[in-house]
Amino acid sequence: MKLSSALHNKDWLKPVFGVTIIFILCILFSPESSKGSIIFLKFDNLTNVLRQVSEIGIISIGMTFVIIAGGIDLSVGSVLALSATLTAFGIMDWQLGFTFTIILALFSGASTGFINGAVTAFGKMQSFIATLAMMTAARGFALFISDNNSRNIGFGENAAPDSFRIFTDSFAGIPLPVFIFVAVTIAFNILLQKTRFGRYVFAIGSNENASKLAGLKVNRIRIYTFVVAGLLSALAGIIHTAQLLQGNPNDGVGFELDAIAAVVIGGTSLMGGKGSISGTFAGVLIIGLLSNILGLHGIQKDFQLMLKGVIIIAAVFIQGNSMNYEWKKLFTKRS
Amino acid sequence: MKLSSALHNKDWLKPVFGVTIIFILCILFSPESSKGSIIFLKFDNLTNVLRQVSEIGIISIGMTFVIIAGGIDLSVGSVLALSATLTAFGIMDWQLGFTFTIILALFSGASTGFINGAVTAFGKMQSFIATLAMMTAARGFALFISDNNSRNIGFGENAAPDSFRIFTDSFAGIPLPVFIFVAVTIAFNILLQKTRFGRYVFAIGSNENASKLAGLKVNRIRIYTFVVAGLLSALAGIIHTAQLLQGNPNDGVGFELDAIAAVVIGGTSLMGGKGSISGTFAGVLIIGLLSNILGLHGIQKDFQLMLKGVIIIAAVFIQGNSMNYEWKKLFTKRS
Amino acid sequence: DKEEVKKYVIGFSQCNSAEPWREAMNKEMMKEAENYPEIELLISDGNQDNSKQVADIENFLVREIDLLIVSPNEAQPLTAIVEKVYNQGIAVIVLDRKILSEKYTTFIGADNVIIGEAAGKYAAELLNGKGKIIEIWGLKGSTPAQERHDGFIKGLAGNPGIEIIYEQDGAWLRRKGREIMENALQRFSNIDLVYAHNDPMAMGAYLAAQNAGRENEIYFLGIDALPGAEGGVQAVVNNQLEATFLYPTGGSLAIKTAVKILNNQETEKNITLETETIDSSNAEKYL
Amino acid sequence: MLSFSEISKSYSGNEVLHDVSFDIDYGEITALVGENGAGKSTLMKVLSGVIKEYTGKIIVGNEVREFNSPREAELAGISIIHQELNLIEDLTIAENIFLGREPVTKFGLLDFEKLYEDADEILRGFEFPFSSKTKVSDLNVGWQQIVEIARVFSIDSRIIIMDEPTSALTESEIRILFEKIKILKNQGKAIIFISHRLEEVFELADEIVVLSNGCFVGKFKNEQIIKSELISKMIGKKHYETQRTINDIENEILLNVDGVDVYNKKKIISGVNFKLKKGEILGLAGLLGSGKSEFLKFLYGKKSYLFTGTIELKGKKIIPKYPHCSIDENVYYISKDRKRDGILTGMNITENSTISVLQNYVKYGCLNKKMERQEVNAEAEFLNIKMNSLQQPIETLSGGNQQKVLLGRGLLTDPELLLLDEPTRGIDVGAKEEIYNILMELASEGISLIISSSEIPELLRICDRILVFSRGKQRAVFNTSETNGEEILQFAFMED
Ligand SMILES: Nc1ncnc2c1ncn2[C@@H]1O[C@H](COP(=O)(O)OP(=O)(O)OP(=O)(O)O)[C@@H](O)[C@H]1O
Ligand SMILES: Nc1ncnc2c1ncn2[C@@H]1O[C@H](COP(=O)(O)OP(=O)(O)OP(=O)(O)O)[C@@H](O)[C@H]1O
Ligand SMILES: [Mg+2]
Ligand SMILES: [Mg+2]
Repeated sequence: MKLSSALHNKDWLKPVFGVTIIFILCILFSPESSKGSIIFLKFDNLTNVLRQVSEIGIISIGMTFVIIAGGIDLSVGSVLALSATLTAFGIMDWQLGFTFTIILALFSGASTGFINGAVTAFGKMQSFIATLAMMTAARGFALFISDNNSRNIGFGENAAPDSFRIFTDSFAGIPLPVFIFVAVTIAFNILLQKTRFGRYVFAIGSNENASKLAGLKVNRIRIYTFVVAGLLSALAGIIHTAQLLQGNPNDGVGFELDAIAAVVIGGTSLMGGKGSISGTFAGVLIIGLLSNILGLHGIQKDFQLMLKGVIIIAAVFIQGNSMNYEWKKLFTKRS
Repeated sequence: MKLSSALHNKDWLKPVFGVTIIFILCILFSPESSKGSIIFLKFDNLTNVLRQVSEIGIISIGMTFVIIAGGIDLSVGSVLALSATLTAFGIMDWQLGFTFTIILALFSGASTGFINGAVTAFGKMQSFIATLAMMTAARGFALFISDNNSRNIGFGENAAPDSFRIFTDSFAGIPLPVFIFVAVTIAFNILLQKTRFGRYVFAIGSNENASKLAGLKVNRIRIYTFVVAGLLSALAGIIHTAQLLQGNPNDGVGFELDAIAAVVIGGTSLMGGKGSISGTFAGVLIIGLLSNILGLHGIQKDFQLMLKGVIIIAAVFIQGNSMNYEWKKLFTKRS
Repeated sequence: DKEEVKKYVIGFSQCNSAEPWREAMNKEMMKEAENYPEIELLISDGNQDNSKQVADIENFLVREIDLLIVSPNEAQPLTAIVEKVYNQGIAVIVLDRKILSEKYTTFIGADNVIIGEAAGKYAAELLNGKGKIIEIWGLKGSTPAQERHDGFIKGLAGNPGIEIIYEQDGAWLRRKGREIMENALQRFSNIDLVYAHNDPMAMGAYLAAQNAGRENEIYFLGIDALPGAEGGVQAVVNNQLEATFLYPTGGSLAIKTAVKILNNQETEKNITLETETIDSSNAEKYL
Repeated sequence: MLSFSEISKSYSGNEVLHDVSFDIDYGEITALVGENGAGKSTLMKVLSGVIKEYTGKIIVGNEVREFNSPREAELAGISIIHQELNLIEDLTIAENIFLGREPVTKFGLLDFEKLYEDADEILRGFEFPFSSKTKVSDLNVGWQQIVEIARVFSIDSRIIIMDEPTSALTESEIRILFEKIKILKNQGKAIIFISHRLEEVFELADEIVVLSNGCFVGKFKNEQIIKSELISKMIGKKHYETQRTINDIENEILLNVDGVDVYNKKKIISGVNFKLKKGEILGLAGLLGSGKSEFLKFLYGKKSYLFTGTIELKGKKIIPKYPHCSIDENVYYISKDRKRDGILTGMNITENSTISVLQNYVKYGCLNKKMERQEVNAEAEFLNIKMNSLQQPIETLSGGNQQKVLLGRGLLTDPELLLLDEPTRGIDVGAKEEIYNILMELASEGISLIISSSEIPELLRICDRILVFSRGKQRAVFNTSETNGEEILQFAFMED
């Protein structure tokens, strides 16, 4: 009974549990270095994993809000590309400087998010359609701005200010994007779990009708979820640019599926009303660890893909279902 | 009351209405040939549009079943690639002949569909995850079979039997794939609208719990929807191979989004329980006409994408919403 | 007025504008086309999808173009439609990748196998016949990736001391190049050379190595040698890539040839573009 | 004969059924009564194959049966109307009635003609005003309930379970239903009937089974037990009906509705005229579809309908547009359609209770969950909600307790005007009494209430005045003390 209710209330335990199992499996299946050490566990490798997932991770956090509220956002990849392009051009060509470039990029995310939300909420359109249109349009706009060119970032005279380097720097051996990802996770976890807004997000995803009758401004809340997703995609775009030292309007293709996958693997329901940031964090890590271990082995693409398919299913079972269905039963049997 | 019930029950009127408007707009905005004729209306252009949409159209029909039942199928593009690869290898390398090759390809679709359905239904997994895994795995399998190479189809000795040419032939100037698309649309419209299975698909998508309480075999019905989607994706794969004279394991990327978009533009709700084949047919045509008219104008990619975003929203308004929200109210008041 | 001046419509079916090399091809063409006020150039983007590209060409046919330039995504799938265009008496210039038929007017392109071979030979020389190589592939299953690989192997022939220890599909993307290299760096303490099927992936790999502080112990080879700040040539000048191998786009030549054809002048059936090895010795002049 | 033998069932360690054993005879109507959360629905779910995990035996005929799905139970001749509506909203009425049993033509296609004919035939018996081609989502709860009932009547079962079939119905439909039930009884079927309206129980049942706290209390012949005795068996204590002390209603007018007609493409409500004083309880009476619910929804701004006439709240003209605006004016509304308009599925009791008043718990930008829990706890105690913990998802509460949570949600907003649509729907006699007391207490604190109810006795008990609707028109307003049930019904049946 005690353990049962602990598991029931402390939902964050589940994802932690899932990731831990995957982590252990990664250790077991890790290749060994010539000196016999476990490559997977190298500090550098682990920070690599975190850094590699940081962009998709930040996007997934925003996506979690949209999905819990019962929507979906397909435009995140294009918004990332738009923000990345604006960042590169802002800092290199338009010489906006650090702060204004960042503001401009974030603003692009917020406004595309706002449009997504407004079309969905007021246009009474399925968010799939609204954001599909934005996915197309934002990419077009990025291509328009850049004249379909990627823009490299350089440092030095007439180039990016040195302050921009902060995005590529490491602290205590850990790259800044990792810190940003973790900070975003914590901050938005608080937003979702501890604030009115968070509660409202769950409510409108659970029962829009009832929420409206309970006095919630459903449209406004829905729009905010898309703004969150847009903002975070834009933030990921800034990091993307800094990481690759390039703003490319063609980047971020397919990110929407990766992000949705991370959210869903993390136990959030596409039907809305259920989900958690910690779950998404776990989902992101699971995908990252998976790519890493397959990559370390240098498995050929065909086998890699087949394995990945199987492992995704397995991971979801380990991380979510087993806890949801079997374990929970084990613990909640009366005794 | 008469008109009301006509509109209410004859849901096919809505999409016809929407497509007609889009069609008229295409005529209005069509470029003119040097001789002043309307290029869009040329017989060749219209059959082109139909042929171009036939593959995605057939896939979308299957996708409609899955979505109405409350699921989603991300694996359709990969299943198309797998079927295309099997078709090419079956007919060229393994010398299976026409019939067995087709059976093999369709079987691959049915079985991937079955696995999708079984994992979703019995594994109690969101179909997004189950089919995402299949999307990865089926592509891997296609690459594995083909050793990462596309396989060309030739005719003549030791190559494809002449009977296979039927897929590339035209009748009365209209290519066979168009006939197949239309036939599939009609047949599956009957399946959805006029059979018990069709009703059950709506029922489980609308309220799974109530369906279970009413004694429906929910799991089995759900699996069948995925089998339908898999089978039709495989059929599209066969046509794809015949059209391009090549089975390519890398083809069909992104088809899932196109298909889902067509279904949703056709008025089917991603929440399940609502939708129609005729709507999907309309959605497919709308997307096809849209690409065609933009393509005919040869607009630059960036503008094309931006325009497309705007037009998608507009199309959905014209085709679905106006009818759904305002018109319906006008007509369905009992009196 | 304008309508009068634009006598000819040229349709260019590009297979994928999202790649820098191909976008450079588009730009080159547009720039060249500006020199000829009598032509109107339409460019379509096939999105790396054979069916889409076939549709694009069908649209051109409906538009009644006077000449088709096509850079096929894959040979076989585009063959039938190109033949159809040709059979209607419309001249066809095939760019970069051949089709499986002789029914075209002119082919312009470089040879990926030869470029790969040049890279292989260059690598063998750099490594003095002994070393460990990481190969980052273009999209597996695509023809150029396969050819750049085959050529590279050919170029390495006779150097049993050279070993490709790790290869992964980078799908032509800078981001993937970086990720693959990061994994490789963890896995192998000894890497002598990275061969990437295009410059962006090579640059991605370089960034990864730089991040790990190992960029100086590894040679990076790319392919394409695009000019401009974003291109591989600049990266060679910056000492980031050891060398890159010119894969000319043929864009301006295609337009020039098209104009010739439209003016009923004779052209060669096959024009092979020469590749060029670009390293620190000659990079400056290609900028 | 059907026997329950030592049936036990528990959720999360909480036993909700405890060794329940009793028999039911064919050709008899057995009523099952008990407090909210007594386990009535749970027991019926066990019988109908919805719940598979339980201990004990179900014996049908002389055979021990175990049903793994509703379908198996149905094949064994057991069918059930669940307490909560379980219709497929996106299908038509006929499709719902025959779901799983659709007629097909010889080509294997659906025989729509027969489907709709058969359905219309069944519905005619219920004096149902819509065609069976109507989509269920276009019906209000009452009509949906009749569709559920019609569905079960179309199945030829030997054992028929009805879990609160009447809670959403008004007098005339209930009459029809009872006639039909009696016919079934005469056909030798066993009928299990659950209701909180004891008058109905006494009118209909041959046998009455009482459950209390998951335990079998006893089985009584109708003639052998009187109401007060039954109530004390149910709630384990003596039951008093407090009478409303028509109190000192203040003279201040809170709401003035003057000549209001409401349009939704056409006129749906007309001629509404009344003044509501502070601390007054106004009842709305009327038949199914008479417009009383619609009027409450309109007043609250659930949908922004066009209207003519004026509405003044606290002397200020208002145009009801959005619920959140109404809440700002201290008006709150609780729908009778719990599932569609009330509960937030997947969210727990606390979250469901406070959703409208979260601003009260904000501290440093975050929610103070401790404070939130404390207040909800107090509220839950006040309303006597039966639950395991505040963390319980609301959908796992018994129907009556869900209703109480929703009432609590409204009370937490400190309303001045409460609009309640069937506030005691599905609530047991004891709790009903509690709720009446609560409502009357609220009124005495100066809160005004408008209560729409299909139970006229209920209105007569607690209201100061009763307004009668029929066919969307206000027909009369009575002072409760000067009218009676017959008179109200007379106006409720009024035609144009
Ligand atoms: N899924 C569930 N999880 C946990 N507890 C449950 C669940 N379903 C029901 N319960 C509990 O079982 C008890 C009995 O509920 P049941 O629905 O049988 O009551 P009831 O007698 O039908 O009440 P009512 O008259 O209010 O409908 C209640 O305390 C309820 O909270
Ligand atoms: N969603 C809707 N669409 C169209 N008409 C509706 C809708 N809901 C209700 N109506 C109509 O509005 C009128 C009033 O219905 P209302 O629900 O107010 O009746 P009621 O008197 O409250 O009956 P009940 O006891 O069933 O609640 C009826 O004619 C009803 O059919
Ligand atoms: Mg109950
Ligand atoms: Mg009502």
